[in-house]
Amino acid sequence: MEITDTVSVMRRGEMTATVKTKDTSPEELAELMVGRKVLLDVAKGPAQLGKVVLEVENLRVVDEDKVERVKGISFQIRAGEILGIAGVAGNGQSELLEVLGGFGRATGTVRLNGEELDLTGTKSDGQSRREKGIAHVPEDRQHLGMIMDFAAWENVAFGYHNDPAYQKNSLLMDNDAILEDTKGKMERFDVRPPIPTLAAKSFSGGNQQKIILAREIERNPELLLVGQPTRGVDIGAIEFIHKRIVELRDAGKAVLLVSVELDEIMSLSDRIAVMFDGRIMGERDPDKTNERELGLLMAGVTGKDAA
Amino acid sequence: MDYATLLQILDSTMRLATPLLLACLAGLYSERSGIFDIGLEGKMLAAAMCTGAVAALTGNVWIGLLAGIAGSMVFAVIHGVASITFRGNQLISGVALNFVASGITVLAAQSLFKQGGRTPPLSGTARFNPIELPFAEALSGIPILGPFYREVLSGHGALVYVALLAVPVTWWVLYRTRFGLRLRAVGENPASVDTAGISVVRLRYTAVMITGLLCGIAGAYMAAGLQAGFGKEMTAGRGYIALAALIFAKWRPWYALMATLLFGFFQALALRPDVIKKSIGIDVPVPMLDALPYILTVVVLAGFIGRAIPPRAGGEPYVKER
Amino acid sequence: MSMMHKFLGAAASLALMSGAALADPAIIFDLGGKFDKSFNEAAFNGAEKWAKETGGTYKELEMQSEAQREQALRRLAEAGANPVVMTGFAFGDVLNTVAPDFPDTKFAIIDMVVEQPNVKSVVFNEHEGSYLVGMMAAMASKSGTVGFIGGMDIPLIRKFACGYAEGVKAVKPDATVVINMTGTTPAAWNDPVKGAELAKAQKSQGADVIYAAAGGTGIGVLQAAADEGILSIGVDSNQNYLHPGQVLTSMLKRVDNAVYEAFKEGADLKPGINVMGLANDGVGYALDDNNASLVTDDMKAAVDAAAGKIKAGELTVHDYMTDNTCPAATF
Amino acid sequence: MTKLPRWADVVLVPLISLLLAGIISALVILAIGQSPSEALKVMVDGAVGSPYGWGYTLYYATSFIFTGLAVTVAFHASLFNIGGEGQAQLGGLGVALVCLALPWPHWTLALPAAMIGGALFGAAWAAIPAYLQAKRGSHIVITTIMFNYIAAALLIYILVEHLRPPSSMDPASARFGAGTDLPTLHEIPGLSLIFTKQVPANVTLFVALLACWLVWLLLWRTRLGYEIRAFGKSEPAALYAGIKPVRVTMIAMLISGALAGLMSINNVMGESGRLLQNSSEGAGFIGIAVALMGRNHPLGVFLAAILFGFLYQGGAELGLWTSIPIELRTVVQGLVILFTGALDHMVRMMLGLFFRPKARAA
Repeated sequence: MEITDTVSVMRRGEMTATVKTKDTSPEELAELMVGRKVLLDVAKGPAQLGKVVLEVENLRVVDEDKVERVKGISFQIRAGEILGIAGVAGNGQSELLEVLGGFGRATGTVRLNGEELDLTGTKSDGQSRREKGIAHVPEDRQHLGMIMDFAAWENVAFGYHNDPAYQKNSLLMDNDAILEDTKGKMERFDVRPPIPTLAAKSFSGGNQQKIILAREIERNPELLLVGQPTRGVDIGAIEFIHKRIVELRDAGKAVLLVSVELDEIMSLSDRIAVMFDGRIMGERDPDKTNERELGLLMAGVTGKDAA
Repeated sequence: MDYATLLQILDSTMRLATPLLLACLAGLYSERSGIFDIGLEGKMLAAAMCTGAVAALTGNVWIGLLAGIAGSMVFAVIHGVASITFRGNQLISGVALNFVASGITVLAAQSLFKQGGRTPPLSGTARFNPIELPFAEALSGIPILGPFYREVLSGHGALVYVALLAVPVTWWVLYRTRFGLRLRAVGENPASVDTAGISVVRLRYTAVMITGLLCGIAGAYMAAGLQAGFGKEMTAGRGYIALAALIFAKWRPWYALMATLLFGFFQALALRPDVIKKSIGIDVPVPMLDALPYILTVVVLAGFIGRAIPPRAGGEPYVKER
Repeated sequence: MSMMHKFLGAAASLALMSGAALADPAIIFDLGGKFDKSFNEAAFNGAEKWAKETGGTYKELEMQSEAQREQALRRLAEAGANPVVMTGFAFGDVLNTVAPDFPDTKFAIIDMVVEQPNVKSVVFNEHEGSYLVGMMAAMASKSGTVGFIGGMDIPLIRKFACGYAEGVKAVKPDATVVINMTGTTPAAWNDPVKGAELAKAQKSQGADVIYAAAGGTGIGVLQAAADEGILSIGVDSNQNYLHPGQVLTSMLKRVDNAVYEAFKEGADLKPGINVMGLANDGVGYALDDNNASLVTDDMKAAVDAAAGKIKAGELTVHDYMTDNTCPAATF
Repeated sequence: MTKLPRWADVVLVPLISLLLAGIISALVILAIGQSPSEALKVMVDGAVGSPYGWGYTLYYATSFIFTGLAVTVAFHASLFNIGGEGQAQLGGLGVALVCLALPWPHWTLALPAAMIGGALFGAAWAAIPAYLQAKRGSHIVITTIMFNYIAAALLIYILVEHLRPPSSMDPASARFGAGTDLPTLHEIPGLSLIFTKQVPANVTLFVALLACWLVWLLLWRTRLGYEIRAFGKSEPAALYAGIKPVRVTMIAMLISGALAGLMSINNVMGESGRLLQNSSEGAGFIGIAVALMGRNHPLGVFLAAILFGFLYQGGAELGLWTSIPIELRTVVQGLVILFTGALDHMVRMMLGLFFRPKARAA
């Protein structure tokens, strides 16, 4: 916006509008891009809290280089609640998400609906987590969340390729079933272009993310782990993705949201935990805090220090 | 085993270890710069053919040596183009060039000399003749060391000493020069070298060319030192043994000397099953001795005797971040 | 159908061979190749001699690997070559299965007996020739130690070694014969590096005359012996010229004659076993300008006398392959 | 990297690579003073000009299908198995042991048993490099190279010391019983009308075709194949999806080794009828060229194997009827590997020059 004189907006493969930069505003551009007025704030009602879904106690993660990344954290998430983890990138949020999602080793206790999860053994993998009802939208979708050379339909089965619905018999997979399923998911999540056989790398970032979200959310998981849901995603998709996450929470599921976008954390979360240097510095109610306070926590300054 | 027999076997060891040592050091430069090179075998073979052919035609072994180096260099450059410029798969490129070398050397030698893919036998000035080191006779009176000096160290072709000299030179280049520092860095973390404003491409090409040079000397020694002429597939897997030695040596020059001497010793020992039988009383099958370098390398690779960690960026083409 | 096919096949072959008429003889050289300066080269020389004398042409093929033998044989027979001559015992097994498939083609195999109605087997009394060069080695040796370097460790090569050792002991009963084999696979026929190293090892054990019966490997033996300033003995072909004045003699195995004869007989090749020994000039020792200075009159007289006795049946040299034992040497 | 239409990537890139290899080979032939067109004519006549030629071309192709598939399966798991040669030789040992173990009454019984023997031995020879790669991170390329040499030494030892019949001089096993003779194409009803004479191509060809189909099913229709491909594309992503790297590495290499080992029913059982030294004759290495040329797809592998069968039989004919050494085929093989495997970016860039203007115009 600072360097252009005119801005053209493309939507669904067509040039839809061209405006003078000085005559427009970000809001107007956003509106032009998605074709309707963007909700600047996420519309969500008050949380209907249920039982405790996820309990984490004294979780510690040591990485391959023997550096302790997560230094003994504890928290809970209830059904119908979005817990947002705020923090500057590299303070242990990624490791937390990955360990809960089933890769990497950790010590401590993690319980899902009261049942303890394996953090070190053979059941500590993505497959076992999914079987237990934990869905995971990873932070780095191009690197972890999908196989870029695989077609969209193959990515829809990614991680769920053992699902009985995707099998023809005990030997062969039912590719037609997956294709059919993908078509539905693409429609419901408004993936463009809605071509299941297109390679993942041919989709835009936002549409890639929608494919992943469709895959994970439509499983109706007990707990959704979601990292950087809207990083590198176009503005129309952001709104859509946020809406879907809130819908899941309203359906009585627990959501653990990790994001470095403070705006996103503030508007989506029911509760915010701030991580710094592998520890949780504090929890805040999004309605009763502000960016300054969170920013200080993210820098490792607790309320007491500030005072 | 009596001392005379041991000396004879060690004397063989020196000769048999020389091409291994040269090829091993050759591989060291390339792999330290982050370019895997399975093609040592092919480069040696090409060099052996060029040396054999040119030495036979000119009667001058030194011109033959230059031709051998040139032949090896051609293959080194193709490997460089494939793996550096076009960022191709270095392993596949190496494998491919070995096949090309294996075939084309026979074609060339056959069309030049029509002797079934051999070059004519070399003699006189067309070969590397033994050099007597000074005082070899005078010192031979000294017990143990005297005969060792005369029998084992003295009396080899010039390239044996070139190979031995290449070890400290390589060590010095690698650890005491700026080029060596950069070379090691580019094999570990090319991005940091690039950030420092040094051309990754040029460094890697330089390394690959040094590899070509050393493989050229190794091949020339095969054709005009160890043997008297080029014969089909005459390197007989020595390029791969050198590769094994390189892993065994954990990509270090002095270790490379020891590894190649060890493997050369196995080769020398494999020639004398009678000696083995006499000294340890067991009839060790010769194939077992032939396979020993490979078995040992697998053991090292498996991490049972120390860990062999290759240069971190090895095998990865460097793509400049934009 | 068969007739028809044969006709078509013949037409195709004609078109293909561009000039080479059918029923040309063919020769297949064993691993090591026709320029091994030894066994195969002797066969090659025989073929060339025939070609020069008759102005005829022949097909030739060099083996590249063990597994190709059958294809090579079949291809030549299929193309109409007749007779097909092959050098080396290793063809024996394959020939046994191929010969019955081509009853109209004649085959000749050297160094092996194959009992088929269309196969001529040529074997040599190498032990007799080796005995003669063994005598010469013993007489030329100053140290009383002589060496033998064989190619592949098989009974055939032990036959060479045994005859050689007997010849040595006949002259010097207390002489030492150092025996080494290059390997256990056909690669042993073509490993000059190993040959050279073995020769150097034998020299360090005191040997000053070394007999190489090792095909292409022998080139390395002769080279190393010349480098080290000791004498060597060549095999099969006359190898005296390789290092004039440094090759004592060569044990001639007239493979060239065998090939020449087979080619000359052509399609009328007589099947059966043909044993070539001293008596019918199948084996012998080489004497020419290159080694004239090395072979003394005494040597020549002694060897010729022994040869006469063997021919006359007064002296029998032990053949290792008859009972797999050797009175004069241990393996 | 230049982006090409899919068909260009699948069809044109290998064809251009082949063309480049052909041009360079032609130059080589010219350089040694021979005529490339004459050479090609001899190759075509010798390899596909008669049922006899086809008999050999298909025989070689059969072997190359197996080794090509072996390399393909490993490639999909991002493992470069250079050990096909050693695995094929060990497979040969397995086949030979099975064939020699019992007086087999009929080939229909001997074949399945020999297939199991060959596959098991081939897989076993791949197992150690696979384990070292999966568990200890030893580079599979280096370990499989080492295992090729160890296999050669082991086989020489076993042939010379144990399998060689007492009276025999060559390092080869005894001949297998008549009950293990596989029918050649000449003996198969229907085909015998075409192949009127003994040819080495045998029923193994049909096993190879079946293997193509099974490998295709495995890779694109089973969960295991899905996991292999996903793992090969991205190890971290595979981990995210709960795919176990050790398991996939092991299984992919075991299948690869088994396929390479299976090749031996063609040459050891079908052709020579005994185990020879170096029975695989480099087919394990040709598998690399075949897999690269065939774009790692069983159909492509099949076509590339026929092509290399042609090259091998044609090359043998060259060695027979012209003064061009048989080694020419090694050169072509190397060049094909070089262009399809290492210089494919260059080939793509060349092709990209043709495709870019069109794309811009559209």
